[in-house]
Amino acid sequence: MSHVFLYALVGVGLFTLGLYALIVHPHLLRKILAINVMGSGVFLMLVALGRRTPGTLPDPVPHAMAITGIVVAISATALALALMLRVQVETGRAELPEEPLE
Amino acid sequence: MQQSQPLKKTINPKPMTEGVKKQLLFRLLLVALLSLLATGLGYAVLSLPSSAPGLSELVAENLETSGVSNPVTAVLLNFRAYDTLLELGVLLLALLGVWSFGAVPERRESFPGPVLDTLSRLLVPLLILVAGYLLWVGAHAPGGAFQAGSVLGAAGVLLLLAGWRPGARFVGLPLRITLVAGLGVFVIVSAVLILVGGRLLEYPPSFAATLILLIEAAATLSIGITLAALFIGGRPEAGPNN
Amino acid sequence: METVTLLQWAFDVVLGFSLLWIAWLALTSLDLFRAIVLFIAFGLLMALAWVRLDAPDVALAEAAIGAGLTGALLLAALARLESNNATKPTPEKDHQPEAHD
Amino acid sequence: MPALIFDIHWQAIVILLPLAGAIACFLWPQRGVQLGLISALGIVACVAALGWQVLELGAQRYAVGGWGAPLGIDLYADGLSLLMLIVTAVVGLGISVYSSGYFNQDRARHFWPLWMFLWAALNALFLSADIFNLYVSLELMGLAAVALVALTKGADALTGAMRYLLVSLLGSLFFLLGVALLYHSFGSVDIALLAERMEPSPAVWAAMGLMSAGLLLKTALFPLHFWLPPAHASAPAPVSALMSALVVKASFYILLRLWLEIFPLTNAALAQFLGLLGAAAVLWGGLQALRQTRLKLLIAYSTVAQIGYLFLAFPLASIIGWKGALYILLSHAAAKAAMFMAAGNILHFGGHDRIADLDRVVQRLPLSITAFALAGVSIMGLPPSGGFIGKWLLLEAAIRSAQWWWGIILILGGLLSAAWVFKVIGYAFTPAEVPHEARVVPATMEWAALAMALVAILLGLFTSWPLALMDIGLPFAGEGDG
Repeated sequence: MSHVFLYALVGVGLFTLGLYALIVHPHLLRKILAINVMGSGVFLMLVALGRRTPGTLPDPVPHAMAITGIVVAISATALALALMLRVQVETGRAELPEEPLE
Repeated sequence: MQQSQPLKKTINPKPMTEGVKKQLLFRLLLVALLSLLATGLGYAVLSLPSSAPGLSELVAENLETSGVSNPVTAVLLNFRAYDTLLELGVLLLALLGVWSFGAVPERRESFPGPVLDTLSRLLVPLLILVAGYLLWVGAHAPGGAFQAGSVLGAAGVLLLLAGWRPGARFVGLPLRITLVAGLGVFVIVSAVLILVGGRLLEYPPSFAATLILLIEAAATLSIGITLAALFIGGRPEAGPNN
Repeated sequence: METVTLLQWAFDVVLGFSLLWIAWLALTSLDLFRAIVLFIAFGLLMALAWVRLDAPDVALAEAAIGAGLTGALLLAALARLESNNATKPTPEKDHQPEAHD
Repeated sequence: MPALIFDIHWQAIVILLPLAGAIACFLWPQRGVQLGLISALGIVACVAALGWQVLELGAQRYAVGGWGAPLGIDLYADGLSLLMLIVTAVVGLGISVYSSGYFNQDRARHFWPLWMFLWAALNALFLSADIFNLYVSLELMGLAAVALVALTKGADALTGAMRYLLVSLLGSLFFLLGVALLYHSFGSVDIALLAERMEPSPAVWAAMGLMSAGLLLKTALFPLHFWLPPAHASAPAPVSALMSALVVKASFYILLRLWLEIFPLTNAALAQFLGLLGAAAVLWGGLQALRQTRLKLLIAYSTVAQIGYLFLAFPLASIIGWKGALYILLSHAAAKAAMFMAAGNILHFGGHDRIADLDRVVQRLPLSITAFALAGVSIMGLPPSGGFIGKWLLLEAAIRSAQWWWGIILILGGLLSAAWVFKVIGYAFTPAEVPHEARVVPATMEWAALAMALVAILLGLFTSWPLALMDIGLPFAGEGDG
């Protein structure tokens, strides 16, 4: 049953990769991609750890949560892309003016 | 936080200027911090017990009274239906946001080739069938409103790619009604249930299956149309109101 | 209890690494179009992972929403970004894919 | 009659009503203002009814769908959530009235449904007893807030909104990852159940760290505040008011539930650290506010400072300290709404908000300047005002716990606020060199600002009622000394 932890760790990896790209890349489209990768990492962890059930059936609650999360993610992505295009029309660049260092 | 220092903005192509060095240092620091984060998270994950039932048993026990036999659908539309209600709100909200940015960006010049045209003629009816099937099958097998809705949305995207645009008559109130149908039916069902003396989203067991199907059907339609509308990327223009 | 065979293990390991690898490629690719295509591929691989974790409902949602529609939205947005760039003469910097440092 | 009222499911109605309002405003945009105002009045009435219910019957738990936690989602209304609902209702009503005069037809059609969605999200958030549900509410709130900020056209507003969106999504993802870890540790996402089953472990620490980081980012605690001033300052005035008065408080509210109920913060070093960040926010925000040349940016930086005060309660760790922080939260909500509204009036009137160019607005917009000054009294913490009571309670907590140095921060913060308030008022009396075009400001906008400022002052005169509310099922019951 330990492939569960393998996928959970991959989830952690995706989360961190996404976070790195989010901070480092100035282009907004890349930032949006990065947020999506981070989200996938979170969902992967959520669902993978739900497979630690003793029987043959997984825990359905994290599955429902992941589906909710996926729908939220596409909503946020759609809004972010539209906003990015507005920013580009207004400023000529699809980037934020100065990078806030975190 | 470094708002007061504008030198970050100057990205010089020259190699190894002061800015580049600074950036390199920043990245190294970032990588170190993130590796620390990943290690910590990994450790936390691995420290969890290797076997845990979660809520699977509780879901299984209550599945019979939920009105559906697919546990995921039961969670989404009964046990945690309130999450789903708010989530339909999130989807609609995204569209409201996109529409508030302005009207549809000007039409793209590229005309659909014959391939896309034929493809959409073949695929769209098929996708609608698949959506209907997924909606229906969701009660007892993998599928459900979100999957069905997104397949419907894909059909819409294909139609849009092939150059189809909604007629002016459809763009006003009728379009808005289909967009809010999912959330609206959810809210109405909730209100009616409260009025007849139940709790928020407490379906009487004998009606559960019907109510879930009703909500899912409306949600599928709304999700599909909303996703296609998000693809257009702006408010369709046909007279300001109605 | 399900017995995890060596083959399954190999599959999981390969899939796990490909997920990380493709995500990395998508996030560092110099060309935005390539990045998006890689991201769509990433979504499809995620769907595989969901299947492997016995989450067919999530797999369906991921394939349709995560890979399919998100991909379509991204491509449409990229097309508009580029047509905006083409119609309005803006600083050249924008046109090329930004140098990855 | 009361019995009948107590039987009604006000908790559910308080969430459904704004959602229904949002749908109605979306379907009939040309009637947006009327529908919005009717919904606002309805929500206020329902919140009042819920308040009565809770006062009579005590804290209420409500199992959505009849399942009950851990299978289903519970709503929970105690004194703290009620307080947040009430402040949202009061400020929300003021903002609705103000907005009815503020937006033109074209922007009103977008504003009203978004605002109703935001209100629904806030009510849902304050009532939720389930951390996954809190995540969904947070996203609902975040997307609505971003779209509202972007209602102003122009580069500043759009980049501000874009950065805010990214920050908001990032914060939510951190929060969600924490939720996942907690769920997989204890098999539930219900706050009460989690608190019951809580046992420290690496996963729990990771979860609390992630969730706190996400929420601190959303609350804009120094040094994570970089996104706040541009977003809050460039939004339309009623939206700025909403953001500063209510939206940043929502994530702080979740933080309270986390650290007081789920995983009581007993680690003194951590509490001191949060207090230090709060103190830094008070000083930094105050100094930055003083440096600004534009009125709305100034007010936005003052929000950064005011958020800092809320975190001073962590190291004090006593009921009286928490009450002080909450009191500051309440009065800041009203006062800051009043300030942004007044700034909106000035902007509407003169077409700009450059402080040095205020050009005797005091004679032309006496109500707005009065509102600004009264709100300033509360922000500075002078009696009689809500801000004074809040600081007084915090000071008392500091002295009782023998940590007098936090008191110095309170005084310094007050002095900094006084400096910028007097600076603005001073310019309001000075004539500018070049006279400006001037537009008429609708009376509703002036009176709404004044009403909000009066609320902030009245909070200083009628203290027993809000303080008593905080005692209902309060999460601080077991905390520290009395």
